[in-house]
Amino acid sequence: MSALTGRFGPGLAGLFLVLVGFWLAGLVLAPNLMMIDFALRPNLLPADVGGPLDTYSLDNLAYLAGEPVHREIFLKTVWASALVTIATFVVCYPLAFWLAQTASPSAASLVVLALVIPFWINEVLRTLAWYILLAFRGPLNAFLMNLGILDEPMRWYGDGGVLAGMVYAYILFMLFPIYNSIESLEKAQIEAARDLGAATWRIHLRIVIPHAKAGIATGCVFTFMLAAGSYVAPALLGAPGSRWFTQIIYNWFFEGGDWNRGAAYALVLLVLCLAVVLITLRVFRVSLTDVAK
Amino acid sequence: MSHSVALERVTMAFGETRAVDDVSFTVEPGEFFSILGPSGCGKTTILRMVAGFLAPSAGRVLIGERDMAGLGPNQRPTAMIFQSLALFPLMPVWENIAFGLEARGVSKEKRRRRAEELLDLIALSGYGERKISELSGGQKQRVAIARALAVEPQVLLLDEPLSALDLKLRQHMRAELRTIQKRTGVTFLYITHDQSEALAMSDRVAVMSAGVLQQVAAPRTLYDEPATPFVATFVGETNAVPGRVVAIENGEAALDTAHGRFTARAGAGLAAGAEATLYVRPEALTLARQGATAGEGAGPNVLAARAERLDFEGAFGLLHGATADGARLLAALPSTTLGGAPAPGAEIAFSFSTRDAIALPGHAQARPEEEP
Amino acid sequence: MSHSVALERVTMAFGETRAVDDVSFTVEPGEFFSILGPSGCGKTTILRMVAGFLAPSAGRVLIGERDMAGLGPNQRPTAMIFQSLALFPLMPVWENIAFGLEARGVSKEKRRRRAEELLDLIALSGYGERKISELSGGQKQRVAIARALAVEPQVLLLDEPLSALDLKLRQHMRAELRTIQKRTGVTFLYITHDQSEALAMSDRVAVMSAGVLQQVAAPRTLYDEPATPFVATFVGETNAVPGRVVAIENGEAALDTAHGRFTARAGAGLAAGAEATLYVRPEALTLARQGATAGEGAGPNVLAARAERLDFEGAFGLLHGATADGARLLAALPSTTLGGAPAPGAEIAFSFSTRDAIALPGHAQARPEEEP
Amino acid sequence: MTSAVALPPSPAMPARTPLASRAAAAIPKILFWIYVLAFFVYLFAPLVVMSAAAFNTSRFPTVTPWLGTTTDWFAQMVDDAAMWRALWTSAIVALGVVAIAVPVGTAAALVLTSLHARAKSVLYALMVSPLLTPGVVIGIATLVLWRQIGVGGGLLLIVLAQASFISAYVMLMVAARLQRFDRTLEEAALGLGASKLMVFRRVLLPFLKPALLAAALLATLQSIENYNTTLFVRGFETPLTVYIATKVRTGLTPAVNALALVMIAITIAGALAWEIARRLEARRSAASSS
Amino acid sequence: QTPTVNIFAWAGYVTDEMLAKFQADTGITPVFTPYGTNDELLNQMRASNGAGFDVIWPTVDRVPNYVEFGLVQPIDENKVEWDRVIASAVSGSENMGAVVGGNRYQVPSDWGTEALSFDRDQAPLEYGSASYGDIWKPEMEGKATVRGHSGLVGIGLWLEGEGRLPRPMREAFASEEAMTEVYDVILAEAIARKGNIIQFWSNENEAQGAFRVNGAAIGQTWDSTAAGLAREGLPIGYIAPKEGALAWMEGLSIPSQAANVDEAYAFINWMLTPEAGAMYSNATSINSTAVGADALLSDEAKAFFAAAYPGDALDKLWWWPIQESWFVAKRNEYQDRFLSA
Ligand SMILES: Nc1ncnc2c1ncn2[C@@H]1O[C@H](COP(=O)(O)OP(=O)(O)OP(=O)(O)O)[C@@H](O)[C@H]1O
Ligand SMILES: Nc1ncnc2c1ncn2[C@@H]1O[C@H](COP(=O)(O)OP(=O)(O)OP(=O)(O)O)[C@@H](O)[C@H]1O
Ligand SMILES: NCCCCNCCCN
Ligand SMILES: [Mg+2]
Ligand SMILES: [Mg+2]
Repeated sequence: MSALTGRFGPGLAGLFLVLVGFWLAGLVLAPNLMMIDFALRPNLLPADVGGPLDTYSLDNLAYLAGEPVHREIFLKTVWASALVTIATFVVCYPLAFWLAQTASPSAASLVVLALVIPFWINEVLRTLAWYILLAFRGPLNAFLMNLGILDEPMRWYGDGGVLAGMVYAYILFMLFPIYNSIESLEKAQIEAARDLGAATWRIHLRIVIPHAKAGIATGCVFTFMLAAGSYVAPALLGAPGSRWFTQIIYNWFFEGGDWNRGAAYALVLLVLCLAVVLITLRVFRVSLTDVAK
Repeated sequence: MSHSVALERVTMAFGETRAVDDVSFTVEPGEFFSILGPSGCGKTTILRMVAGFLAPSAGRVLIGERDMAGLGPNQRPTAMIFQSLALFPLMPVWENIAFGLEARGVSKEKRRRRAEELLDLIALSGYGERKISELSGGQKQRVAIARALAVEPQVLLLDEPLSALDLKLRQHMRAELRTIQKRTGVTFLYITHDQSEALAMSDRVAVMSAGVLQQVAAPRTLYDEPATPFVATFVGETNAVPGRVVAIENGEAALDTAHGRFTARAGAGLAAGAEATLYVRPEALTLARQGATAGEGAGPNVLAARAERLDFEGAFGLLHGATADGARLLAALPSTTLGGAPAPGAEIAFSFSTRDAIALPGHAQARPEEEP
Repeated sequence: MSHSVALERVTMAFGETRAVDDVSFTVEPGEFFSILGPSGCGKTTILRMVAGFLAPSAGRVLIGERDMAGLGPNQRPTAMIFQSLALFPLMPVWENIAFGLEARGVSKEKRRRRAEELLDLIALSGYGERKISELSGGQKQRVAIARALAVEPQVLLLDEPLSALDLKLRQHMRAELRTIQKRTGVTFLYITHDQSEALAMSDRVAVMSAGVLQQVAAPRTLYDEPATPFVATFVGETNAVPGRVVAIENGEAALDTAHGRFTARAGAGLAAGAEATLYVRPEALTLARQGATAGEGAGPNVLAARAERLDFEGAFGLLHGATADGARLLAALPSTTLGGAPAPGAEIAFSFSTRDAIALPGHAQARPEEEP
Repeated sequence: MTSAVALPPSPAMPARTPLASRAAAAIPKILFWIYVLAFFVYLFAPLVVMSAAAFNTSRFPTVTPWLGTTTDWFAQMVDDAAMWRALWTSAIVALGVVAIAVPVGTAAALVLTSLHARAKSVLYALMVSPLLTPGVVIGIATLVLWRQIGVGGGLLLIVLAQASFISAYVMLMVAARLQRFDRTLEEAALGLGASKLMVFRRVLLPFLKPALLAAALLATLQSIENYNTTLFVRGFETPLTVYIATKVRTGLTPAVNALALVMIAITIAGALAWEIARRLEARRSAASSS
Repeated sequence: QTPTVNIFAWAGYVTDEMLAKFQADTGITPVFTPYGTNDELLNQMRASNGAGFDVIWPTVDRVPNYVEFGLVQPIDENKVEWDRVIASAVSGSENMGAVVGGNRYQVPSDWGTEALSFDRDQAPLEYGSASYGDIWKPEMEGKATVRGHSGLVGIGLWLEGEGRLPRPMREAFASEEAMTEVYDVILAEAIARKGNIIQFWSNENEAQGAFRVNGAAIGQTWDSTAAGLAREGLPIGYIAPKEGALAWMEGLSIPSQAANVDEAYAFINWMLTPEAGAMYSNATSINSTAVGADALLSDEAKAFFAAAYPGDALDKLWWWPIQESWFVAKRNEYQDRFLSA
């Protein structure tokens, strides 16, 4: 703190602290604490709130634990989000590498330009585009049938559709951190490895990926988190068999009307996300401060 | 195998720029061969063509008599040491050294053993497990050399490997590089823009300017018998006195200049009556008696000047002077003789012997522009 | 005002480290005063205490006789030039120069006028509207000086301002800095770890080692009469021969060493019978006739050795040799005398005069560790 | 030099002719360009289909079957007063978010840089946590908190909920730029007699300006694009994403596609303008420095 | 400042034509926001504490939920033109949820059904034999669409008809134990036959999408769904099953924190005019409760109505019982298991 006042003087330093305090206490901590409080109480009519029925318990969490279908969806959301993350990584890595190391500046800026276009229209519209494309009587089926690849239309909605739509939605969140970290890799490192006789795969495995680890971890953490928390894509592109945990949460709020239970479910999702993030970082030996650089 | 590396009329054009223009030279096996020239003259481009990172626009690169066209860097019997060293920071020292063997599928155990041998060679035994970041600048340098030697190249290519080091360490590493080269017998193709480096280390030096090869010769020859004005001014400090040739005789030329007539060794292409410039090194100037004027005095060549400033630099003092028409002169005087050095403003005269000066055709190019 | 800057028993401790340890010196008005020492010896720490960025743990800093305790950097009659220059990249040149005036509330018109004057001084008139990024290295340097001069400081503090420049430009800027200092008459407190820089520019030099002041003297004195072994080895190249004092007479000492008896000037603190080291500069060694041995020959001091390597460096050649017990020797021989230089392996002998050698108490410290 | 290890030849040290090895070297390149092609088909096919559907007379947005070409959907979009209201709402929200997130994120980055390692990593973790929190959770948590004190969903809550995580983006962007800030500039200014306020105003703030502008732009985009969080805190307000999502649920027509096409067109135009400006600037400064 | 009324209503219920007419008739500017499901409406109102809108359009059997949460205000009976409403709708709504604790909270405006939509070519149905069970026939694998929770009710009625329910379906709405008993049976059947479902719907748009782009051939949908598809020329028919079509009544209510209460009443009264009622019915194929609206119906709407409810279909309507909060919560749990299975 003294460093802060020393650098900016008491007036500015005070202003900064007030702003940060307002943000962290008012907008980050308080809502989450209140949500925890909410998650630990029963769903009551307004008349009963504060009454004898209004007691703290783990019932809402226990309900999730005891409901096999929800448990299953929860687990499925976890691994499916991991799958989305891996797929997004596979799709993005080669392009990120090319952009960062090989592309001429003008080609790179053109590609970056092309990349951002889908991302200036919002996530709902992006997903809607996939919804239209993948429809049973939609253009993708028509195209494949025209080519003779399919005899009758395929059902794309479901796990495949959700995967395609989510990977699409999160490309930039994966691409840019990886791009940034690969860009900081000195070209001579790659040339040195090649000069020493290394094949392309070995250069990536031994030189590029270890160097870009923090960027890759950042991309993966963001993608995982966004995938696990996504509502639009599974809602639009899912099928009866591919529900997402967020849909369950949404249902508690906007269909079942049990906000407390919804909050409890949201809490579980939050804990899950943070746990996955922290474990991933630990496993890959990346510190949180390296993330999101 | 009669030569190690040969360039045959090699040209490299990047769009309009000819970074390397019709260059030919050969490097003998086991030679320490340097390419010297100012920034942007095409040195790195040559090295990258030899290494296989670039394909020449015209001409051939041969290594051990074999045409290298179409072979990638991982298919050539060369190893490169980059200016930045390009050590792999995330691998311990020994894995760095053994990386080329790893790429060739050598077993871990053998790699480990070979790395130890090379660590021995570079006097870093016991450093195998260190991180690269835990090494000093000179140690890194040596690891880079070991890494390159591990793949047993016929030719080691070095792109200004010392330029990132500070002066003391740079001087130390010169000796070290030289020693390793002699010990291993590998051909070194060495790039630098630092003339004292090239002169101190090399068997032979190729001097380049703007993509064009100026001279290939042993260091002493470059210094004493520059073939072109560029070499004369680029290699070492020199004083240039423009004039006109009046006579050439027995390999000695007489020049008429604004400061009188001087004699010097005649360089190649000198013709009587043509414009020429006389070059004389600062250390070849000695202080003639004060107040002497041209023509007077003991030696044949005496140049009158006014003393301006004496910079004491330790081993020697640099005496800055100016001639009557304002041209600057520089004389290097051993510190032990500085006792009676002239005060600023004093009229002085420098003398030099004919054999210490050389005359080359044309008027001297200006040195790379000093600040406005 | 009898002095410009004075340090009185100043100590600066960072936790356990005493970065500056009980240092006192005074700087005269208008003096070009340098602080020289290896990296980490506390130079920057001293400068920052004078500038007001750090408060000493003990002792006083006075500027113009006035104790500076409790005054911030913006309240002291100093201006600092940083190693990185720290020009404001987003302001045009003239706003950079006038920034200190802006801070003092001077009107824009007056600022503009003053900036033009200073641009004149640094020979950059017409450059006022340029961006900083559009300047060359030497131009930036001069803008930094003008910016510091604009606030009319009593003392200009310079922290290795030339170290980021390349060799040629560095040498050019030395002269320029010196000229500006003489023209403005401002006291310069200059920091460098480059001894040739300190020797070439300064009126006086303070040599530091590990936070402790070693010697304050004029350049020539430092070189010829080092007060401590550290100064003898750090300033300039030198050869050290350890031995024991047998006699001191008329300011001359006789030492018995492994290579025979030598005479040298006696440094301060030398006592008969005590361990001492003889220091002699490479340029003070001359090649005695080949095959000569100690005691023999013309001069009183002759040192037998074996030639190892001759590094040709342009103006002079560095002859590396080794004594019988393996200690290395270095002699700098003018290039013009290199004709008959000894071949590697030849038995040779160096001679030196008593007045060119100095004996100091104790056995020489090793030079800042060469690479293991 | 003698070696203890007999070296096998480097992987491809063959006696191949130069021509053959050139051809072999081309294969990875071809594979790479196929990948690039596939990538961009993947990137643009949905957009192309979506845009095309805006011209199909079919009431449901699709391109198969093509029932006829029309521009009616654009007219419908222009006439859609609710959509324009939603756009306006989004704009107000974005403005509010920028007004909070940019100062807050900047202050956070500055506070972070003045802390010691340990406190720094704790605070940093807290600051990035909103980015690691699913959007729905942020929305829910905000709603739950404020309803407790009698404030229902609406503009205020949308702004606060969005600002809670968008501030973190701003913080990251400003911190990244701050890392490249040379602190000696501050010392230089102080040494020349400037006050701390003047140092901030004349040296640090101008340095941060590009990052602040970029952060404001990103904050605007993030705000306009946000759905998951907004959905819970919107109360009776309808920003554009919610409007579109509502349309998707309650009566999707190609008017939405028309809107998407307009947004894509604006994006492309904006991006091109940006790129052209960038190149002109680059050329200008290249010209002036040589 | 011009008077305004903020209307939060089912998507498609208020057309541009109606908005223009209302403004012309009353001088009040209407602002219309659509929603897709009853639950969306309820929870949106909960999230905003009952503020933001002046008129909402809940289904009558859900009105008690709004009252519990304090989201709607009692109707001031003096401000409503009761003679414009079909009397049987007013009295019938009393026991269906419109009146709670002696206060009326809703003015009935329309009624409709949820029954069988079918593709005339792929899955033709006839009145009398058509049953909720047709959706679950093996031939319909991968071709059916239902709404999660009402699909379960449909199965319940089908099983009840076949005597396979432990208690009558209607009792499931009365107590938790009864519900559990009945719904466990229903859910087991539903999950076993889930393979028939190609897509679940929860709102009008999704229901139409199931047929339009997703290849559904049969489904349990609202009347408005089939009507909308047929109006576009798709070969979709709508028919009441032999177990009885699920019938609901809806009406207009005023949120507790409505800002423009007078304008809200003006809108309610306007909706009850014959012209407005007819415009509404023509657009949705849902029946208006405005007196005289039927006389102004389009031929198309009349034809749809006749085809949907042949014979005794109107007598066999199965009216939704009141759905209390506990029921809604529990039903949601069953729906969730069904959707997620
Ligand atoms: N890939 C390239 N495309 C275009 N021009 C290039 C390329 N590489 C080098 N050049 C140009 O070719 C010329 C020679 O460059 P090169 O790198 O070989 O110089 P150098 O002698 O190594 O200089 P330095 O001492 O600065 O490293 C320069 O003018 C450079 O700008
Ligand atoms: N703020 C600080 N905290 C702790 N130690 C410090 C601090 N500043 C300097 N030191 C230590 O004090 C010693 C002197 O540092 P100083 O920067 O004065 O050296 P210097 O002579 O300027 O070196 P250089 O030539 O490398 O700039 C060093 O050991 C350094 O690590
Ligand atoms: N459970 C009752 C549903 C009432 C639905 N109204 C539907 C209108 C659809 N357009
Ligand atoms: Mg180069
Ligand atoms: Mg320093």
